[in-house]
Amino acid sequence: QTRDQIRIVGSSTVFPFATAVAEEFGRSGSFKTPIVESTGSGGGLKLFCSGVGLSHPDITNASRRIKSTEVALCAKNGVTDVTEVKIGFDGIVLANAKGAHQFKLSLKDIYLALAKEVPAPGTQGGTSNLIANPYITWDQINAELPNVKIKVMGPPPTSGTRDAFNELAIEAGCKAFAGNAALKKSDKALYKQKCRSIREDGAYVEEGENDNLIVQKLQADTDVLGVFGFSFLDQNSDSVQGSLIAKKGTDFKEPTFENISSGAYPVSRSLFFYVKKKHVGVVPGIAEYLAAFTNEDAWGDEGYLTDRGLIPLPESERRVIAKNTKMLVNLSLK
Amino acid sequence: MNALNPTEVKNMLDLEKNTKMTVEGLNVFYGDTHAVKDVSLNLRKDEVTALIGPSGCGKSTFLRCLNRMNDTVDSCRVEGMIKLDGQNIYDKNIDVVQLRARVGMVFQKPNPFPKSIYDNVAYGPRIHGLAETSADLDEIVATSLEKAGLWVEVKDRLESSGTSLSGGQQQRLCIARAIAVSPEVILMDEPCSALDPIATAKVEQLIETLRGKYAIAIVTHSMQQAARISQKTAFFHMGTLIEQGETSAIFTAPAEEKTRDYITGRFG
Amino acid sequence: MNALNPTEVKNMLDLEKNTKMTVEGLNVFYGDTHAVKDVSLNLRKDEVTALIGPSGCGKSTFLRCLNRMNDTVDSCRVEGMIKLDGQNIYDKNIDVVQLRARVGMVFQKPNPFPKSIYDNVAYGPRIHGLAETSADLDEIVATSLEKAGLWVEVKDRLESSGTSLSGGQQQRLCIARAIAVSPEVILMDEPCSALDPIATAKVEQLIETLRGKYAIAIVTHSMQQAARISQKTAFFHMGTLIEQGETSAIFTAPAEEKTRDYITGRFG
Amino acid sequence: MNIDRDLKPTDWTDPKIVARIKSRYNKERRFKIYGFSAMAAASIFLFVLIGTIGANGISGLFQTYIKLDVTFEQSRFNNISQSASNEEITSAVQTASYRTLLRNAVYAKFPDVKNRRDKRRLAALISPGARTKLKEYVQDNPSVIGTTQTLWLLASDDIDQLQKGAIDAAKPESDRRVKDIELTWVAQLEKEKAIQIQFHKDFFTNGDSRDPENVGILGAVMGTIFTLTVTLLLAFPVGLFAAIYLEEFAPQNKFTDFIEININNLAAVPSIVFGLLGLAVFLGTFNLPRSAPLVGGLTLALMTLPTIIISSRAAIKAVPPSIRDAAFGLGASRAQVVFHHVVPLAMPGILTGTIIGMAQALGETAPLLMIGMVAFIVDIPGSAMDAATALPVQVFIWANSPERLFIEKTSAAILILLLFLISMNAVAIWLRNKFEKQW
Amino acid sequence: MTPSSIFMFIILLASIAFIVVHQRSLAISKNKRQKLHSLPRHYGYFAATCALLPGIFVLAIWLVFSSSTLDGIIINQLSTHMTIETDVQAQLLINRVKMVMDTATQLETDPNVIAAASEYLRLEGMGRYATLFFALGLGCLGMGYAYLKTGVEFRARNKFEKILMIILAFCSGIAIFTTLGIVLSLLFESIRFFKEVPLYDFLTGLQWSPQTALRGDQVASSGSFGAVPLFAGTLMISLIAMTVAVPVGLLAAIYMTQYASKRLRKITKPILEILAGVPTVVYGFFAALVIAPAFKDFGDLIGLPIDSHSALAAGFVMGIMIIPFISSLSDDAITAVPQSLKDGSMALGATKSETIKKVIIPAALPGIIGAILLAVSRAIGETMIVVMAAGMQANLTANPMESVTTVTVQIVKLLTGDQEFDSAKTLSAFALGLVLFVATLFLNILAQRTVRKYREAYD
Ligand SMILES: Nc1ncnc2c1ncn2[C@@H]1O[C@H](COP(=O)(O)OP(=O)(O)OP(=O)(O)O)[C@@H](O)[C@H]1O
Ligand SMILES: Nc1ncnc2c1ncn2[C@@H]1O[C@H](COP(=O)(O)OP(=O)(O)OP(=O)(O)O)[C@@H](O)[C@H]1O
Ligand SMILES: [Mg+2]
Ligand SMILES: [Mg+2]
Repeated sequence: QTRDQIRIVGSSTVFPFATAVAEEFGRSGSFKTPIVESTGSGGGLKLFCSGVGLSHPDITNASRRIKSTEVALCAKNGVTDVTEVKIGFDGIVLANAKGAHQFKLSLKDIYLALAKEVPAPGTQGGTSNLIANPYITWDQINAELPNVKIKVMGPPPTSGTRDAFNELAIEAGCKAFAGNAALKKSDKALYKQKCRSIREDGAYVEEGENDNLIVQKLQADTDVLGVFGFSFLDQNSDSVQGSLIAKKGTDFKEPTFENISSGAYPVSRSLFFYVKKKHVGVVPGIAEYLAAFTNEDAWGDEGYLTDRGLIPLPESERRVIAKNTKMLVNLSLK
Repeated sequence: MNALNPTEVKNMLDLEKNTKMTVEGLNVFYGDTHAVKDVSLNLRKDEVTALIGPSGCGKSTFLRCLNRMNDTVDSCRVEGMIKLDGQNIYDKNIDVVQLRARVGMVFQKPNPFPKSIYDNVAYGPRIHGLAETSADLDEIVATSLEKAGLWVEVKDRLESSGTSLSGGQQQRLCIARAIAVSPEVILMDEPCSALDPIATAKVEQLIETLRGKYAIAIVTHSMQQAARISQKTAFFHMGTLIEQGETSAIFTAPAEEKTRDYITGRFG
Repeated sequence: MNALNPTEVKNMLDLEKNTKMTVEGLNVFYGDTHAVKDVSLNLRKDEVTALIGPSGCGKSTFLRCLNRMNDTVDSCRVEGMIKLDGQNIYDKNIDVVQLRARVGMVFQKPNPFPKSIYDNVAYGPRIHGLAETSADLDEIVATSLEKAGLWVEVKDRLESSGTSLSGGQQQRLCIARAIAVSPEVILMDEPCSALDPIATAKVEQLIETLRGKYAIAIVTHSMQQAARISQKTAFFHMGTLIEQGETSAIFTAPAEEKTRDYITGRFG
Repeated sequence: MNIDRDLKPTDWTDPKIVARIKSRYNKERRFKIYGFSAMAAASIFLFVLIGTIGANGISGLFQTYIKLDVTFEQSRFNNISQSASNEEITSAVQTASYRTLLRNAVYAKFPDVKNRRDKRRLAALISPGARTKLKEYVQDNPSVIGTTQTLWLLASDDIDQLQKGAIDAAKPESDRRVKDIELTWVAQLEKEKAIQIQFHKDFFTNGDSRDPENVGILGAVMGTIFTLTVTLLLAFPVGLFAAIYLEEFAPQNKFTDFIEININNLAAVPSIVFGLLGLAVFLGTFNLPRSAPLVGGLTLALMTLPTIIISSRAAIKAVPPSIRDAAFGLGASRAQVVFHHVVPLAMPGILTGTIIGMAQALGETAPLLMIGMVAFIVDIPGSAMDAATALPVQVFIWANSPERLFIEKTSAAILILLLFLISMNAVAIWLRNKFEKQW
Repeated sequence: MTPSSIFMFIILLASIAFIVVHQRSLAISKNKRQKLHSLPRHYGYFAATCALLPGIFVLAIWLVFSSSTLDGIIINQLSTHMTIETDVQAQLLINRVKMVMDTATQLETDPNVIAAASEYLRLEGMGRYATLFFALGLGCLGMGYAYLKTGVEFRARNKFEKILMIILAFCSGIAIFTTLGIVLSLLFESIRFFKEVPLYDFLTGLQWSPQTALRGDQVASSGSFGAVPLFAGTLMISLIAMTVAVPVGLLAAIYMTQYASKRLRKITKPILEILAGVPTVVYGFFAALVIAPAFKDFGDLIGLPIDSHSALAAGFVMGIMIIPFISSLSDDAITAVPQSLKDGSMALGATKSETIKKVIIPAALPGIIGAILLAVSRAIGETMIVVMAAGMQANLTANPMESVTTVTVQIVKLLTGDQEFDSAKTLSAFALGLVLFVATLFLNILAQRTVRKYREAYD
């Protein structure tokens, strides 16, 4: 079979942006509108890396950077020339229903609430001091928090949001304990395992990869916090509110467009997509799609993607990336 | 008008006393079909009345009016007067449930319920609350089966299903079932037409023993059967009652041409 | 052995010449039911043979063997010999299709196809390719309908549906349909039992006119009918051929007790 | 036969029995009421269902439009002149930025707005879908280049929801998606009669979109049509032939029994299992394209086959044996009996069964999810090999989208789906009634 | 020369074959004044079939094998100009070639590819003519065979009918292939799954959390595949559905068959039919939009914590969906009870409801039970309602007000998220599908047995 339509898979966080570009791209006329499926970042990369050829997708979206292991997987399957396109930022928010208590959390609080193992109370962590997470309500962690059962709905491991959340929130909170920080130097693998594992005793509920569902469920159950991308908060600002998060101490920042863009909000990440170079020129329109995505009209400060909640890159960075994208510069992980 | 002589009067009174049901000017319609036309007929307590006639002449329809089974047919409309012990059964304040208990019916195809033999017979008494204790009920069941001449054959297997019996036994079971609510009249619509000759003979014998205790009306296609078991015969043709009278008279010297043609097999 | 005298020989040859079908030692089984037991019977070209007997005695089964209609019943097994003009019809290289065209059949319930009258009659000639031109076909249809005594009644409405006719007309249409493929034998299974007396009379009349042209076998429940229309009668009982012979003989002086009982209405 | 015992005659005037009869009649009445309520309940469910969906769906067929003066500046169209060649015009029309045109039009309407953020809000009053319309408009009338035209343009979903009353302007600003400043704009537009809810016929001609106000059902309808065509072309002849074989020709043996058991079981196998079959066989083994109506049609054909076979067999069985006897009696072969008489007479029943099976396939979603017919697909499919969704899948996709307006769109899609279904069922019922008493 | 025009040619040849042989048989019957065994047109049909089948066969072979063969040839030729190392490269090249062929795209610059495209077109054209040649050639042979065979003795009708019969039999065999396909496709993947997760753990484990890590460096839940919570959830929702559907459906059927006037039946029957025809995705939407919130609000009102995705709401709506199913099957079972039984009861003086309760229902019971079993199997397999209205989270609970998940929900969830064909996560969907298939199979067989029993009782 021949294929004259671009196929895109990947992150549900990038899905709204990718579909918006795809629609615009189709609107502009000369090519068919790409088909976009939402499979999660991990699943998308897995599909993407499974080979070159028409039965494999051309582009995968990711809400985190591709990992070295994934690059290796790609290489193993012959997917060697891949171009990375960073498209903007997304904040990861912890949100609950509007009208309920608005949380103010430090990363440490988040770590203590959700990690599989936490330092025993009064200790600074480290392998010997880690115990299975004993906390049941928020006020056990921090007296200022309400006496509400810890229940957080979040994405499953296939999701990039989950990866980023583990890294940016849990691990960062974990590092705040001296013992854990020491562990990083002594046994990196063990550190990673301890500092990135999320509890499995029911306090953290995996909620599929469709972030929309979480929003709906938060409205139904006001005690629950949800973990999802900023764009969903932005879309649903009338029904859910983001918790304020501090990197350290009480420097609480609200997840807003400005705070994320400026980097003040601690849990934010970059969004990407990856293109299979070997497909460019084979499947018609890929180069044009890339151009459409990296157009100021789309991802610029006033581009239509910002209406959908994408937080744009600084202009200078955009210029570089657009150029690199046009030249299909190979991905290099550094 | 002449004065009546005493014997005549006695006869008439006797007749009056023994008449169980009287039908006067009965007309039945199914929608536009006029199925029974202006029929008048009496059923006597001490006699078996046979209804004969070619297919579709209205015998079954007539019979089903006598216990208002035709009420269950939507399109059916009944006009005329039917009296049971002098009371019009189509009267508004007549209770159909009670009427049907008093006027039992046996159908062409044996139709035992798919329950045990015991439950088949006990069904009527139970719904009408005729037995106070279960011993009473046992008694009723036993007596009914005995009257229907089935007791000996089934007394050891009262629990087995009614449908496991042979056709003839099933028909007698249906008769027992009708008897169990102590009816006063029993209507039978071709009760033997689905039976083999031996079973037929048994049922005919049973009808003979029941005669006198119940007013019995029986529809039959077999002239021979009518001749064997009935005292009165009524001949229907196309909804009309052509002729009625003593069975012996009808079969030997019918008054009507049609009747003669029919019983000699000229048509039908 | 005595020498035969010339008249006897001539009679025998005559008999031989006029015999259309011979049945010898026919046994039919439906699964385990032995429906026809060791029956031997001849059908003659110039006669109507009536088959009588109580319900379920195997008349229809016997009849349906004569044109192998029983082939369509999966469970049916036929043993014995049936010859048409001396050829065994159950032979392997006999073409059933052709056989059935030669041995036509008319059924109990009139069963015209839900097509026009013309198409009903024309169906057989069409599938057998009997007409080269449409004028030929018209001719065949007209002749068949005429032979069946229906032409006058339907000639102006050949296009209307066969099912729109009255029961009697339908049955005659079915006969016309059978005639249209110019069969040599016609089998009729209670052709009048669904008809009213007037229609019955017409069909009987038709059979009378067909006699001599076709070998005819007719099953009937009505002894009167058998007496009226047949020259030979065969009496079946429980699968066995009890008695056969001249109709007049059977009805006046039956040789068998069973036959007598049956025709006098003692059973059945 | 001896009858020494006698039953005691029933005394029907006994008060106990009289009371009993009364209570029996009461029970009778109650039972009848239960039955009636059950039926009423079923009917009420249907009315609530159709009522809710209908109320939402009808309003989904209407959208808010805003009247704007759009200036088609020559400079935005490569400065082409009136005398430009057709190709030049086409390429200019193709490449022009309608986004800017629209923006300028809104900015011109509210010249007081200066703040960057507010200007973005302002631009967002108009749906991105309006751009397509504008482009088509210029394509059809190239003469408008260089002029200013007053046009009704599709408003964004938030404005639409506000106009339809789904967004409550009385709520505090932070709790609603439409901000105060937008309310004042809308108020101004209303004063000028420049905002209006109109029938949205694009809903019937567009494909899917990210913008709920801009979505259309045509892509899904075409997908459904292609899918069902494949299904019908496959399931009807195969089902009919199988039914004919089983009912008329098959010998009674273990193998036939096995086929029969198979068919009966397949009729009740959950549809999602057919989806798994399609996934494994058509996509996995035969490497057919993902998301293609061809695969959907094949999968649904396997799913509806048992329905069609079973109802066709019933229809064939219902042809009276007398007809068969008549034809056999005339010397027709079995095939002739079947194809000349039985099948034509059974045809209404067979068609009824087929329609019912197709209606089932029309409403089926789960197997299609398994074979990738759930994706964002904008283009209207042009053949059974193009990626497509189907009506019920579109319903599922929209039902899971967060924007409020999607509820209306989902309902509208459901209405269309139900319309298809009810008309198919109506045809089936009509067929059945028309041919019910033929013999 | 497209495949469809080749097909048209084959059809044309078949028509010619029909005409020629038909004429010949007519001639024979005229000349010899002898009756042919079959009608002339039967010889025609036979000839047409003889001409058609080989042609179709050749065309099918071409359709199946042409593209891989041609691709190979082109790649071979191209490899003289450029280095093609892997199959993948080859495949991509072919796509480029075909893009040039199909759309004459200006984007392609490589002259080799453009040349290859025209070569491809040429070869394809040749191939198609060859196909046509062989198809028609074999068709002619077939026709010739039929022509020579035509004669008084030849039983064309029987032969033709035999071919027809084989086609019919093949069609009914498709049911078997389908079942086989289902079983195989489920079984293979399931076996692979059970290599990773022991069957026993799968069937008895109490913990379901299939989200395993996809890569080595990922830290995720450990992944556990105990399906009991799914079975429990499925059963609970089915049970709730049956609690709604059985009484309502049964009573409605009783009312419709025994009490309703003809006019009322005329109104209500279509209502039930529409209810039966409403797609389940619509019920799901209805459940999520109306019923679930209503239940939750009601719970809030009386102080009961009802989850927004409670088993109750999903089960209730599923119950509505099943009502018409139960009522129509019960309707059949009830009307199958012979009138004579009803008459028997009525004639004894029973009221209508007594007759129904004591005679009709017991007599129809096997049929009704069969209907209920079928309905249960339907409830178990129902997907869209639960996907939209029930929970996603495996939750082992007996409280219908909480959210539970079902087997079908998990299948959809596992297969519409990630698509990879080797992780236990994806494979578990097939194992669940297998369980579903076996369970419904069992229920169906049981149901059919019961139904058959009561059919036998009255036939
Ligand atoms: N339920 C009905 N609806 C309409 N017409 C009916 C119904 N039952 C009987 N009839 C018609 O009423 C007439 C008398 O029928 P009935 O059953 O009383 O005849 P019958 O003498 O019992 O005949 P058979 O000997 O065949 O039982 C017939 O014309 C019949 O068609
Ligand atoms: N298709 C069949 N399958 C099994 N048994 C059959 C079949 N047809 C008839 N029989 C049985 O064969 C026996 C003879 O039946 P047949 O129909 O020949 O009787 P009949 O004399 O024509 O009766 P009737 O006068 O009622 O038509 C009966 O016991 C019948 O039950
Ligand atoms: Mg009668
Ligand atoms: Mg018979």
